[in-house]
Amino acid sequence: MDIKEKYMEDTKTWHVLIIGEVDVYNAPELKKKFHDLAEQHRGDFVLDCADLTYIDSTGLGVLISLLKKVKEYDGSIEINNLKPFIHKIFVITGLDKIFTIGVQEA
Amino acid sequence: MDIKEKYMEDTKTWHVLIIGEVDVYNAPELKKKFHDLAEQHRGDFVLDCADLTYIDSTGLGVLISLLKKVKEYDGSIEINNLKPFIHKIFVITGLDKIFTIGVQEA
Amino acid sequence: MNNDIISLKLPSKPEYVMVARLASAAVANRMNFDIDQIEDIKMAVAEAIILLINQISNPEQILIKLFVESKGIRIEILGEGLWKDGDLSLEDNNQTKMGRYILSYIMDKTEFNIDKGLLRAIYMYKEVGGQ
Amino acid sequence: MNNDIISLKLPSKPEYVMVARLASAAVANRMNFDIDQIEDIKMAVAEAIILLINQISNPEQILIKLFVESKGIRIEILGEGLWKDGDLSLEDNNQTKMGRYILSYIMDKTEFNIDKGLLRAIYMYKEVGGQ
Ligand SMILES: Nc1ncnc2c1ncn2[C@@H]1O[C@H](COP(=O)(O)OP(=O)(O)O)[C@@H](O)[C@H]1O
Ligand SMILES: Nc1ncnc2c1ncn2[C@@H]1O[C@H](COP(=O)(O)OP(=O)(O)O)[C@@H](O)[C@H]1O
Repeated sequence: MDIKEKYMEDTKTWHVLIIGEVDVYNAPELKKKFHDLAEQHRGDFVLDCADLTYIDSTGLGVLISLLKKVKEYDGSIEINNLKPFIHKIFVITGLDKIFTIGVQEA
Repeated sequence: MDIKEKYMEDTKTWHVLIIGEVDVYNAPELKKKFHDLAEQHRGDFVLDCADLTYIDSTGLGVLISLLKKVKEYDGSIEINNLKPFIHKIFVITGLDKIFTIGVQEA
Repeated sequence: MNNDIISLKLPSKPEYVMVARLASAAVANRMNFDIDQIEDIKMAVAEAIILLINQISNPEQILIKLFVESKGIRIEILGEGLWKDGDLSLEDNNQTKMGRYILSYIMDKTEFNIDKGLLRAIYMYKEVGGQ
Repeated sequence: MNNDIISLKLPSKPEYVMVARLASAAVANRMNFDIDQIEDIKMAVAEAIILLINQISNPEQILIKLFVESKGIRIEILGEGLWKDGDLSLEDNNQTKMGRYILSYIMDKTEFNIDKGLLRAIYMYKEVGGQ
């Protein structure tokens, strides 16, 4: 897993690129990273998942945890460019209803 | 492993794209493919290995076997775009001396 | 490949879940499962291991057995060795519920072996060419 | 991860070499080997298995044991089960020579256990951060 982030002052938005696999091993690191960013700037989050190749239930837990965090200051999360087979997991778990989601063209 | 081939009438050359992993499991299939092509047209071979991600000793054996075959009709083999870590295996085994080889920029 | 058995034993730690994931994907790949089904099998194996190791009292090792059958793959994920002490309860929170739910959804059959409040093993099956 | 042991048992068939390759790569990845070293380990495990299964008389199963040590990875590749009948000779042709040569070159230490003309096991070691 690799993370690249950039804060957009004008829109008060964190743009975060999530690359590779988010799993039970590195999910805690991602959670800390997200919470650090939200502490640094109380912005909205746009997650670009074009290069996210795998996410397990602990990774999804991290997203939910970030959502709770940004809700504290009325922020939002947008999840973009999900690969179809990863989008499927969001649908199965109903998380497609609590996040704003964009899917890659197949 | 996936193979895409095209015969160039003007230069009497087989252009073959080798994609993915060549290993002990699929090497026999590759060997048969190469020999079929050499039977079809007694041409030179240009192997594009830009997307070759792995090759083991049995895969190298297939290349040597093809070389013997094309030598029968004075043909040649050119191996292009090898990834550096795969090129290393050609160097270790001395095969860089019996094939004409091109390596990808790192 | 029919009736072949592949087994893998790992320490019960998050860092090794990837090992099980990749090994299972490789077996599924050789069995002609399609790409989406390979992703399902990979994920199911991972979620099963996560359920076993994330218990308050968890096993020392995880044994993964993959049975190549004519129509599909049968998978056993077993906790082994001394179970570390702790509350004898399968902590059932939203996280584990989500894992169990994903598992049941992406595999054709799933069975949980719970003994004295501890999850001891998970048995799964997926058919080649199924949905 | 120190002193962790990962073991994998496979039928002695070409289709499963990929399983061993990916599992070993995943372990090496978690141990902070760099990308080139991970490729080396992957290849060494594969070549060792190929040497075992390509003998005229070969074992039923291959057992791969990966030992995570503080400074590197120790690997044992063992032939197991009934050895199928045949000439009791380690067929030593250009192909096997090439495999053995690659193996010895990319690993820091390599040891071949040959008994009654049959290759029974291969022991290897590679240091993290070595060349
Ligand atoms: N479908 C769900 N709906 C609500 N919460 C969920 C769902 N699935 C998982 N969760 C929980 O959300 C958690 C993240 O929130 P929580 O752990 O309470 O936040 P934090 O750790 O940031 O205090 C996940 O780890 C998980 O336990
Ligand atoms: N370094 C090498 N030099 C010469 N031959 C080699 C070398 N390494 C391997 N070989 C042999 O070349 C073989 C291919 O030639 P061979 O089997 O004789 O041809 P064919 O199978 O096409 O009749 C490989 O399978 C291998 O046994």
